[in-house]
Amino acid sequence: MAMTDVGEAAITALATAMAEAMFAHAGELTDLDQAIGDGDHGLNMKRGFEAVMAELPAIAAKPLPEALKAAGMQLVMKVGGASGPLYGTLFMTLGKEIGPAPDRQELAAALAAAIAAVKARGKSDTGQKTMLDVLAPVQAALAAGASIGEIRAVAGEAADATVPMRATKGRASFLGERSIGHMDPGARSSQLLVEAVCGVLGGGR
Amino acid sequence: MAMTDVGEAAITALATAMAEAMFAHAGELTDLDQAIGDGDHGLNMKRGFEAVMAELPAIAAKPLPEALKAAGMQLVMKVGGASGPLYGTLFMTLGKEIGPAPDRQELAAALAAAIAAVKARGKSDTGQKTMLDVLAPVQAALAAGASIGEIRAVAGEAADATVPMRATKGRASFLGERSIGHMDPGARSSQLLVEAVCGVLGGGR
Amino acid sequence: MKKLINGVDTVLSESLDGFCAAHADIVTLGEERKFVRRATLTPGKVALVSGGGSGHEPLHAGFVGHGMLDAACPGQVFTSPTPDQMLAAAAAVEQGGGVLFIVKNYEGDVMNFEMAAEMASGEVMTVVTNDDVAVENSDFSTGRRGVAGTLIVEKVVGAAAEAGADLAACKALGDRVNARTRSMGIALTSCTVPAAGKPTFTLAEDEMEMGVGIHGEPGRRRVKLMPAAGIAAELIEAIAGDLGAEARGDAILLVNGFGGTPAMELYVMYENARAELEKRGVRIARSLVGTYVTSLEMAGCSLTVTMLDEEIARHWDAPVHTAALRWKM
Amino acid sequence: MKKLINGVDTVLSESLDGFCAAHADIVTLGEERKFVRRATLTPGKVALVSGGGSGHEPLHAGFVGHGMLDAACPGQVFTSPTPDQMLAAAAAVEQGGGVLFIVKNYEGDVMNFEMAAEMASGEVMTVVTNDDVAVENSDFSTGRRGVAGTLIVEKVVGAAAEAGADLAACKALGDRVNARTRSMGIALTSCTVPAAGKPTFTLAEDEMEMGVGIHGEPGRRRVKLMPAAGIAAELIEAIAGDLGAEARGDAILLVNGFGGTPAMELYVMYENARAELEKRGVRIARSLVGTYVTSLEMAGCSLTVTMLDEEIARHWDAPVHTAALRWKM
Ligand SMILES: Nc1ncnc2c1ncn2[C@@H]1O[C@H](COP(=O)(O)OP(=O)(O)O)[C@@H](O)[C@H]1O
Ligand SMILES: Nc1ncnc2c1ncn2[C@@H]1O[C@H](COP(=O)(O)OP(=O)(O)O)[C@@H](O)[C@H]1O
Ligand SMILES: [Mg+2]
Ligand SMILES: [Mg+2]
Ligand SMILES: [Mg+2]
Ligand SMILES: [Mg+2]
Repeated sequence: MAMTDVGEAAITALATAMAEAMFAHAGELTDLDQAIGDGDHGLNMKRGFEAVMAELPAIAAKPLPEALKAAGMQLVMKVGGASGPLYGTLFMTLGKEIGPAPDRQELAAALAAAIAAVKARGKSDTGQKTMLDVLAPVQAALAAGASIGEIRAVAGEAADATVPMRATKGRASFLGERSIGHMDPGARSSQLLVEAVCGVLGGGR
Repeated sequence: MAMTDVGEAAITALATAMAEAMFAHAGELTDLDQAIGDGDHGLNMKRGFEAVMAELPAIAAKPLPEALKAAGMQLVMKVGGASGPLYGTLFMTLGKEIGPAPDRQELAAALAAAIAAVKARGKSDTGQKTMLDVLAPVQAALAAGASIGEIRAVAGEAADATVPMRATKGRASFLGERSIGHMDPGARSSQLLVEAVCGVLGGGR
Repeated sequence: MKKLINGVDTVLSESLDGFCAAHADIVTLGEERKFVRRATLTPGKVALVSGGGSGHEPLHAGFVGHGMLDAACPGQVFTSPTPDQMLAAAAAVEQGGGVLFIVKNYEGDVMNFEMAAEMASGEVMTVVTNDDVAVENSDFSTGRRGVAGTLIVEKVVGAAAEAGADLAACKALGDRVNARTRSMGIALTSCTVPAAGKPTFTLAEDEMEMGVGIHGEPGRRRVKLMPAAGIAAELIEAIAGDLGAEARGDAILLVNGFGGTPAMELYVMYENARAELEKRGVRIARSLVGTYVTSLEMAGCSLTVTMLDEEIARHWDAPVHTAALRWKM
Repeated sequence: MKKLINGVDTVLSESLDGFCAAHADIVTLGEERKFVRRATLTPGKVALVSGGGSGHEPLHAGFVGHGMLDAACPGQVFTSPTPDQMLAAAAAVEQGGGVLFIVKNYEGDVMNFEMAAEMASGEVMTVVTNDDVAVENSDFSTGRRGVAGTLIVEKVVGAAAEAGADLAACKALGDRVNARTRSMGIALTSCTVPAAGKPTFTLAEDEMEMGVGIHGEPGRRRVKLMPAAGIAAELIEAIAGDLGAEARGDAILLVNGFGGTPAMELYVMYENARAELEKRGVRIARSLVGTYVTSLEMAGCSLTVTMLDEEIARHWDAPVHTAALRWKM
């Protein structure tokens, strides 16, 4: 992981990879959200990352912390729904907590703070069948020194692990028992974002 | 045909036969009306003859002219739509023009007058794909001395003959060319009523 | 058939009971549910009586009240009411000024109201509305159908009657408003008559009916589903084309939903129709967008244009207090 | 998907343009279509700002105007609007009396309004509506959803603000009305989010969704289609059961169509709901029947009951002049 400043090229590559993951999987995320939510998660994420991409030159020109805050603000202001404030808070807090050249430990600490901010915003915790159920294990793996391949695997398993969960936050919670048996859309989008980042950092899939 | 007074039993038999024909064919008439009208002709005729049947003891107790007028008034007041005033006018005029013990000639003359009244009410004439295209040939056959079997055949052919016609009156006229290829529902109900009368007068089918 | 009803035989009576209970401050239900009348009548005023088949709600009962109708006669679904209803309604609301029947141009309605007018004891005049330009060859048919423009006739004549116009003046005004009004509609889906239990027609997933009637009658032709702009262009072309040289100056634009189309789409249609009309030099001086003259749960809409003059605009703006149209009171 | 639109990307903007053009006497469209605001503001008055995902029209923009909201922020279809919209709306309509946000209880809406409230410069308070009793185990979920009862909160608080109530009083009244309000609905068919292009859910020809949400969210359970009386009984049982001992005395009954259900059926439901309530000693003192809080073109309806007191009744009766609700002015 980067020990020198994360520069324009890296920020561009990371943002582009995340955006492309959201664009490519918008239909799948919407399908997941149709099963246990209101069927807009893919559209929401697509709209948010379109906004990020539209501002990408300006964002990527900033130092990493400012770039993360700017991207987070785009998500807050453009996504709407539950995921907008949550992903926006995640990226904005990352930006607040991180330095321009984070090492693994700094990144893990910043992600922990960002996850805490998401929990505060969402009045939620892990185990409720949300994006947190992917973000938290990914942070733990990162903090524990896992390899990129291992982190990717953790994200995938964590998303799969939301399938048997019963939702107690988000729209899916209205379903009660009927939320069981479906993957949480926000968990899936978190997994996809983590994979995109891993792909850039690890060089390819 | 009757040369003595048409009495209670005959009126009851005639009215019942007509009503049963309408009840039995309500679905078919509605289907025909769905194709080129608004899909209510069967329901309308059923409702009208239900009203006639509800009043049948009172109606059948009257002399034939009064019974016809009363039945016609029931149709006017209960059927609604286009067919209510038209069939109502038909029966009320028959009642006005006929004596208590009509012979064939008197019946033919009364039917001619009733058809003329329908034309006046409907601002219509034969050849426009309506009930008139059955009533008029039946009247002609009656006037020409046709047998009951012949009259029944004329009614059937006349109803069939409305299939290739283009409607210029009634809701079907809104279809223009597209009204071609379907039997007119009012022509069919007229045929059924004629058949019902023939059935009673001729004794069975 | 999926409907919120208890049965096909009671849908109409329960709906009327509910309507009159929900709007008891405005309307009263007549005996045997033959008509819906104003709760309060105005002595001397011309009495406006309309009616028609049910299934077009809020038309007509929703327009009974101050500034519009005095009574409405609900027929069975899509079937003209009967003369006994009109006679009872006229007797109940006639206040010495005579009775004006407002009748949509369908043979059933026209003949039934005609028979009632012949049997009525007092003075009766009739306005027949026929605003639907979908019927092109009206020489070869029973003429144009009366559709959503009827609401505009009822509103304008209602205001005139309220202002003291006499029977002949109301009749003349009604005919004049009708003559300045044109409508045309499209359907995306069929309606289902409760007693029939199945859809009146079927459209493929990519088809629409151009020029549909408010009973689900077929229109000019069945076409592929078009974007809103294309639909608005064709409807306005038909309407403005038929108005001819009269299509200049101020107009009312009514975008009317047929029952199954939500407001979001109606406003999209409004926006596209407005653009079309303004291109042609028609200024939208008054607008009404909503679900007013329906065809049960049919999805689709109609556009109606009424060319205004000072008198029509004044009566349109006058206070009205009915279940479905209310302003300034 | 059959809709009267030009495309899924323009449906919202065209609909808003049409809405604001058709009701230009009442509303003005904010820059970048971030909000719809009253054309005329009242200095010193508490500013009421609501909003939410689009697809529920006329809620909320249809309730902007004298006696109700000052501004409404339309989100994408079924997606909460974003904080920049609420900030822009609040800035545009704040008149020195502070801003009250009226928010339906969905996490998305709540969080986005919350972020806006944190970022806003002036004084902001928030009323969160949560009238949907379909959500039974609210401990295990994000709580009850805000549905059609929101319109009653907006109307009552709107009248109080118009009458000069201050921000804290408006907030307290809003919470109180919400606490006295319960709703529950059913769906006969699904809605289709334009951008999704296909129905949100599917119901068999003989099924309905009991307790459906206004985004087509599943409800308590999927059941066989019932007669209107049975539906009314179950909905009123849920509502009155939840109100408990409060379900005595005068109430508002709102029968709300979800978009695809025609007035005829809504009045049948009204009639059946009224009977159920009166059996339980609730008197229907005020009624509203119509299509007010929708779920695009979904067929179905909800029942809402608000228990009245003198203050709520007085504000309910006060004049209102919005696109979708208008009386006494
Ligand atoms: N309170 C919460 N805390 C954490 N995550 C949440 C919360 N509420 C919702 N989510 C996440 O957001 C996702 C839904 O996002 P989205 O569909 O865009 O918003 P909405 O539910 O408003 O339509 C859920 O799948 C879940 O992962
Ligand atoms: N002007 C007319 N003259 C004669 N018959 C007519 C006329 N208009 C309609 N009809 C007949 O009435 C039938 C339709 O009756 P019905 O469906 O009960 O009434 P509606 O058309 O009002 O729904 C038509 O099939 C036709 O035979
Ligand atoms: Mg969602
Ligand atoms: Mg018919
Ligand atoms: Mg009919
Ligand atoms: Mg959403």
